[in-house]
Amino acid sequence: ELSGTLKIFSDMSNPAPRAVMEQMAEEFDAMHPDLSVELTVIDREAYKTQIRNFLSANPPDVANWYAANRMRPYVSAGLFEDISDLWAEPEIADALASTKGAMTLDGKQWGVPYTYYQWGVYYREDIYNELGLEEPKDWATFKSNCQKILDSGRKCFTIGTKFLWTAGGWFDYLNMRTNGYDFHMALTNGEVAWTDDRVKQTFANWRELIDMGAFIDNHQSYSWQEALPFMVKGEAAAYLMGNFAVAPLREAGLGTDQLDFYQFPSINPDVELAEDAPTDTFHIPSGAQNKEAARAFLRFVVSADNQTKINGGAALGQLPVNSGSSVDDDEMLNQGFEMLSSNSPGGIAQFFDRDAPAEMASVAMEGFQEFMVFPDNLDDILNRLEKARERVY
Amino acid sequence: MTGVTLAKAVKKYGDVQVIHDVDLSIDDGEFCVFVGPSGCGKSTLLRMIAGLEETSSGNIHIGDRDVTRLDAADRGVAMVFQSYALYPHMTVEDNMGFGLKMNGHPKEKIREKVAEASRILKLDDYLKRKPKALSGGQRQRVAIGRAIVRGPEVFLFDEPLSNLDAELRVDMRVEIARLHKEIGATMIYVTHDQVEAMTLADKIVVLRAGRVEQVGSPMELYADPDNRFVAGFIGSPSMNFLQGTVQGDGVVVPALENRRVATSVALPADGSKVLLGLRPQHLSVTAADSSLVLDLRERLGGVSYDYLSTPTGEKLIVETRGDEALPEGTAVALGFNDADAYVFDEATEQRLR
Amino acid sequence: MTGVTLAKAVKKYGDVQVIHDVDLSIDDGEFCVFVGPSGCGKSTLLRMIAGLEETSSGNIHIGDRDVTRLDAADRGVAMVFQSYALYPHMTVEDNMGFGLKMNGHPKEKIREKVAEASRILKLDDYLKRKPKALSGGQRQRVAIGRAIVRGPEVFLFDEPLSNLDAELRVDMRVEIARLHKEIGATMIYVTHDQVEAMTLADKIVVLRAGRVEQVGSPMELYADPDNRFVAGFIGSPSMNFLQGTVQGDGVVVPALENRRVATSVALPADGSKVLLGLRPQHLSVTAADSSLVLDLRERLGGVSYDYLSTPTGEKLIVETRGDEALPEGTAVALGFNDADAYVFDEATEQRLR
Amino acid sequence: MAEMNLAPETGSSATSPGVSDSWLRRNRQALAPWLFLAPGVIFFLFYVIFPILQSFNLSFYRWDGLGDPQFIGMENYRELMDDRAFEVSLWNNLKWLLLYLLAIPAGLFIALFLNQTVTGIRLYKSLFFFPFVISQVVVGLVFSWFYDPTFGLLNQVLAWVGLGPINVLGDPTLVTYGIIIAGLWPQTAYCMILYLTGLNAVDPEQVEAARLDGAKGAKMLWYVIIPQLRPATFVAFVVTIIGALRSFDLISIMTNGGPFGSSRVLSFYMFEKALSEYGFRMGYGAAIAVVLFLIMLCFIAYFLWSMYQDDKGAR
Amino acid sequence: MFPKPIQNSSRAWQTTYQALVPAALIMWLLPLIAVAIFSIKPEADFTTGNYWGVPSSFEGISNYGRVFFGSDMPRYLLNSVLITVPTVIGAVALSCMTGFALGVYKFRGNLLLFFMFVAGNFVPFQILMVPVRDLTLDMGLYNTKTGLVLFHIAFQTGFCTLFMRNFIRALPYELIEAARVEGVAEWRIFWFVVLPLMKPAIAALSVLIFTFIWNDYFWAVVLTQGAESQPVTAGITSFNAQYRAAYHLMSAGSIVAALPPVAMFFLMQRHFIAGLTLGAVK
Ligand SMILES: Nc1ncnc2c1ncn2[C@@H]1O[C@H](COP(=O)(O)OP(=O)(O)OP(=O)(O)O)[C@@H](O)[C@H]1O
Ligand SMILES: Nc1ncnc2c1ncn2[C@@H]1O[C@H](COP(=O)(O)OP(=O)(O)OP(=O)(O)O)[C@@H](O)[C@H]1O
Ligand SMILES: [Mg+2]
Ligand SMILES: [Mg+2]
Repeated sequence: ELSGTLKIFSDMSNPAPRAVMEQMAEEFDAMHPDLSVELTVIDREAYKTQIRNFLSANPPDVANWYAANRMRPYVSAGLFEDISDLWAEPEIADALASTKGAMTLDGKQWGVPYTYYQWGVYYREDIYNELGLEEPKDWATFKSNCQKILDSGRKCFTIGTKFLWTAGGWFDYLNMRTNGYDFHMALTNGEVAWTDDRVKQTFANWRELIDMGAFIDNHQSYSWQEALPFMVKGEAAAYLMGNFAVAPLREAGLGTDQLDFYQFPSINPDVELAEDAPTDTFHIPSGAQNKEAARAFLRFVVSADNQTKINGGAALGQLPVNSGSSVDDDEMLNQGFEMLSSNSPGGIAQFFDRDAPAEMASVAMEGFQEFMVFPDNLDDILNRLEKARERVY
Repeated sequence: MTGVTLAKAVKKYGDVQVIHDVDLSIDDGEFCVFVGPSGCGKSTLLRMIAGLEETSSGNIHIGDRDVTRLDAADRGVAMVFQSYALYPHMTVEDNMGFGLKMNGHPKEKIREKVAEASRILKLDDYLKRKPKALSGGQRQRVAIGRAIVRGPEVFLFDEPLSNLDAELRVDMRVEIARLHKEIGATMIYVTHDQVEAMTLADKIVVLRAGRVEQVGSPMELYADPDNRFVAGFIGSPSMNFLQGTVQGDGVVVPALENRRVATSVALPADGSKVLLGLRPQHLSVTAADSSLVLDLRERLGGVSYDYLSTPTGEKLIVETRGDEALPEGTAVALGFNDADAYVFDEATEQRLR
Repeated sequence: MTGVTLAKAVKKYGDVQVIHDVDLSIDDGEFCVFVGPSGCGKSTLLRMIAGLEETSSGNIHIGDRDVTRLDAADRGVAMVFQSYALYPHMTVEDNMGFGLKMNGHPKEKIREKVAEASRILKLDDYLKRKPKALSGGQRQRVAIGRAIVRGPEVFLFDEPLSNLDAELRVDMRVEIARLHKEIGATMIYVTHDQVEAMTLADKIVVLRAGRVEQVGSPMELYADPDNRFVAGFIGSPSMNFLQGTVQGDGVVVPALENRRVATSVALPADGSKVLLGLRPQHLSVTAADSSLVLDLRERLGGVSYDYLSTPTGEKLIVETRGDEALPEGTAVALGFNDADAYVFDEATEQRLR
Repeated sequence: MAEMNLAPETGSSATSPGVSDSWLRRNRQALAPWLFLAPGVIFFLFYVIFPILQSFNLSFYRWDGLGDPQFIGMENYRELMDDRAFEVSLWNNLKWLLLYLLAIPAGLFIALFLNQTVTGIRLYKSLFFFPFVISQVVVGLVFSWFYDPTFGLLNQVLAWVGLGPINVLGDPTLVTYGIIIAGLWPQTAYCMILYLTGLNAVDPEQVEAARLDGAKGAKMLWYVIIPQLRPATFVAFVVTIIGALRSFDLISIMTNGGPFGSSRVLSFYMFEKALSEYGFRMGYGAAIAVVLFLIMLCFIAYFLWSMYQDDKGAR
Repeated sequence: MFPKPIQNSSRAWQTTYQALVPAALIMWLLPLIAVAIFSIKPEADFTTGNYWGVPSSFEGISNYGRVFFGSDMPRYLLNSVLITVPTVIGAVALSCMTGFALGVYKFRGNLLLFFMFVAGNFVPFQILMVPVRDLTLDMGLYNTKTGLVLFHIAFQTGFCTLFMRNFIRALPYELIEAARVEGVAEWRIFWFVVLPLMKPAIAALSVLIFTFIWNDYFWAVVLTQGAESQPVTAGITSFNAQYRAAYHLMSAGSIVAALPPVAMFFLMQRHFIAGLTLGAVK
């Protein structure tokens, strides 16, 4: 039986995830009477810088992080525990098979996922109805819809790029739709020059939207949350965002008949659709004190029941990673699940800043932001990115 | 016509009145000294004339002009401060020329005036220095130079020498006397130094608690004080005062073994209390069988001061010359000329004459 | 045996030597005063004795002990500073007892000693006050009290009265004289005040530029100065100096219309240049047809100073008494007794006797 | 009594001629300062001086903060030379340096305005000082709301006069100025207090002398008052320069360096490079810090030099 | 006095001045006043766009209530106190000693050491960031209040020493000499003579350091993480993350965070202002 304390550091600091995390900790604590669970929730942005410190200085037993390339610095520095043993256990191996790739580096597994979520366009159903618009399936409709929205005195898309990554989402989609998943991966892996014509094509498409005035003004001043009210107030009709945006939108008063979702439409019909579906994860730091309890906690987290519960609409409102659990009966989640499992033949990407190395991501996303404000600077921006690429990889 | 006249001048700070109805007229070219104990209002009065303090009521005229409500800059006065108040960031030259520059005089003119003042004050070698690099006496000269340059009708000095050491003070005193002779302007001078007052003044104004006690030439005040305060204030060492009682046309002094001092002044009724004033310079001591005792003899070379105590507990100072070696503690007799004694009413402290 | 002896004491600040080989011995119980112009090293010498400045070379003994390398704390001296240096956060009582307390004396003993000192200095009413609530004179007394309490062998005073006003200064001077008589300890006292030096000292040490010029009792120095510097420094107003030429057993003085002053001193060869020293007190003036001119008469009441100018451009001061009213600018004759004249070698400035 | 406290000392040195004891006694004056200094100096060396040297050293390495540092010589500096972001930061620092100095005249102006003795003026003075007391974090928040393009007070006011809207913090040409203005707010308050105390120390007799000399208003200010305020100006200058070079909190709170890095300054950029989400290039960050340090060194040297000049005059 | 005392000018200008001062003050503090008003507004005012109007209802109690009972704010405040107070005590204690040594004794290297403190104090502290963080990590003090306190003490000692040394220099040196002549040991001179006289400086410095440390954000971010040890400045940013766009709560939080130094400032105003110039100017 487990004993001692289990220290968990979590970045689930938004209200809903925080509640989920707290509840999980409590539950796990209750399941193991001799074990006391200590949970520290750290602001999500701050967590990203602080993880380095605590992993080496005072490692907890369990810590949140992200999948794919984002794990690499810690894996190569030996700060994450190899938990291939867990992945060898049948319950996990089978139930989590679909995410194993994202958790694997150097042939070993370094953590378990606990949730993932689709990205896509969340839109104001009532506005679409009012203007008589359909969910677009192709680029032309996408743009003509937008034009109509603009004509009605609204903006097509809200976005807040103060913290840069939201622009990365747009780039991911535009690039994957223009050049396909494989090209996108090659680009984030530094195998393609940023000055490549194909990249330029992506930006050309993006620019069409910018020139139309599709995005809200002053987006560079807002965080993603601060951009929400534009959609709530109906000043903007849609938001390309992860599913986590649904909760605050609903909280802000948008009802089911006001909020809907569609997959980002195809641009280049020759490439297969691919999606972003970032996976959030739990890891055991290699310096953890109570690794046994930590492993038990990870098992608990990914268990089918728990997955059902924490990803439910009342909780995270996202997709469970365990194939044995059921997706909450939620309009968005169902659509997302459906989209990811059947309509994403191209592949599933993590997200720009998880697929690309940190330094490249930061330079690139800054460039995206600049492009969205000053599209004319494109050549200059791309040259800069290319230079960074040459240095980073 | 640039004398200064004050008529019923009053100064109040809030409810506190520090200058009471001062009437005073200072003639053109006169050197007038204000003396009085600390806090009596000397500086205040001077600053009222300068325009640095508002006059609460009454009038101040300089020459024919009523300047009571005029700005300091427009009164045509110059002032030398105790702390010199030189501008530390300007050279001596700039310090002296500053007033002219502010009034828009041409550069050439300023240079000329400064050169002249610096010649008078022998400052030529220091014109390019900053005040910090000057000695006390030189700074004082610059302060005076600054006043001269503006060619004012009236000079005001507020204890200009009190920051200097004894030797320099003597030199500067002589310098100021010379200056007054040379430029002949009206000067008003505040000091609490006896010697300065006596040697410089044409006219001394003795102030006490914001009131004028007596006005007159130094020797007038010395020889003919109006009241005990002035008598005690002017002269050094101060006048000795002994209590006495009127008896006929004389005063009986218990401290001096009831010696009867004959006097020609108009005495009050027999038995009235009076004070007898005796200047130390008018007294002499001789060893004698007496109830007066020589406590201490301070010998300063040319002059000695004898401290005597009387049987009534009153103290006396006697100034003696020469080197007689009376040991301390001897009984002594006091000699003086009855005519040299001053008599004051004990109650009003007014001089009886 | 607690006199103070300095042997070849030297003080250097870096390369600058400010005290040159001072040999000095001060007897037990003696009151010794250091005088000299500003910057001559009086304070430095005193602080070397106190142990506040290191002695660069030479020795200092207090009684039999060589204290040259001892810490100030261990020398058994007490010092009274010009600024009093009272601890502002302690009461008068604590100020006086602080030294004893820090050296671990029992409370009872401290209280006793403080009570005695406060009795001597009449401070009983102020024991519970802080220094801020005292007048200047009282503060000075506390500073002295603090020195007394520790019962030191030697008292050092550095211009203790210079921050007081004239009147208080006189009182405190008398007080210090009384104190010295009462406790009889060795005292060394720095001042630049003539009067203090003359009245307090058993022995005066005249310093000049870090060297001892003359040591002696006040009247010795006044009457029998060794050189021109001491003669000019002691006595007020200072001695007048006139140039003269030796002629037989007399000195011919051009400034005085070639008057020949007979003298009994050993004069150098005929024609040598000498200086004739005349104290203002020994001179008198009378109106007469002469080439000396009375420039200015400063009348201070009892005494007047006459400023004369001679045909050679030398200046003279004459102290006169009485009220004769010679107008300024008159030609005057100078009267004095040949025997009162001092003679100095012009080159070495040494006195000729 | 003096004999009493002397006796044991001479006694002890006579009975036990312990060399160390008498050495200690003889040198206690010389030792005392070092004993008093020791704790402070050790702390300071340990936490400030050594780290500065370490930073210099680190700037020659490549290090991600996790593995082993790798020596690369001047590589970091070479990279700095053609790092656009570094260039932008440097220029922004220059803007900060220049414009931040406006706090000095502004502070002087307010100080002159408030240097009166009317009832309640003390309260006014301290309320004017208020912005300096509150955290820059709060100042940053307050000003970002003030500038907010949709509801900020600035745009409301501009709208009244028929201008705007402008998005100060979103416009790369305006953003730095916007933040500097936010920074000027507390800094002006600081300079104001310095000048108020300075004005207090102005010699009233000199002012009176100048009045007699006919100097009034602006002339008086220029020729007599400002020269006398030199010490206050000096301190204001030093603290303002240092404040300008250290500016971090405001940028971090208001724009996080954006939009697209146009409001970065060196101190922020080095934080970003060394410790932020996408950073962890410790060596590169250290190199930026070294550059910043060298710039600041000019001012430190100036400050020390003037202190040295002052000190030579004193005891 | 410059400018000319207002009492000596015309009545009209006096009245104007008396009206001008409060008006100017309101302009000057406008941003703060806005925040204060924000903090008592109901949330509805922000959704309806009533940002700058009169609050539609007074919600001060519930807003502040949520700050104090519905967030980590009290925890952060406590942390700030636990960080600030020991730092103030430590830095002042150390600098009293260093200031005494540098101000009183003449010895070789005196000025050099002093300049070391001064220069160190003016260094861009970012240059210390990486090494100090590593140092703190190595000592196992990362993310502890102790780690933050130790660093703050060390860094502030530079400033405090500058201040204290100058203050001690301005004390009459005769006091120390007088005590020496009286046979008082050096450390007793420090304790019984100098320290009591430094009270005003200590008071002034305490307030200054209190505000500096309380308002520190940079080091809080570098050396700590999470509610268990971060001070309120860092707390308020995470508070803002938690209540993003809930302006009424953010305002209330900001006000709460700003209050202690403001209170400290008002309590010790006189010392504070004296202190600002004393140490630096002379
Ligand atoms: N601003 C003021 N407010 C109130 N009272 C004042 C003010 N200035 C001076 N006084 C009072 O006015 C009186 C006269 O002061 P003043 O400075 O003129 O004296 P003084 O004769 O020059 O003295 P001293 O010889 O010490 O310079 C004093 O009692 C002083 O307390
Ligand atoms: N710390 C020092 N460094 C260099 N020179 C010094 C120092 N202290 C004093 N002096 C010099 O030593 C000389 C003697 O100074 P001291 O203070 O003893 O003079 P003093 O006779 O006491 O003068 P005063 O009458 O002005 O007090 C002066 O020329 C002074 O400049
Ligand atoms: Mg006066
Ligand atoms: Mg001296």
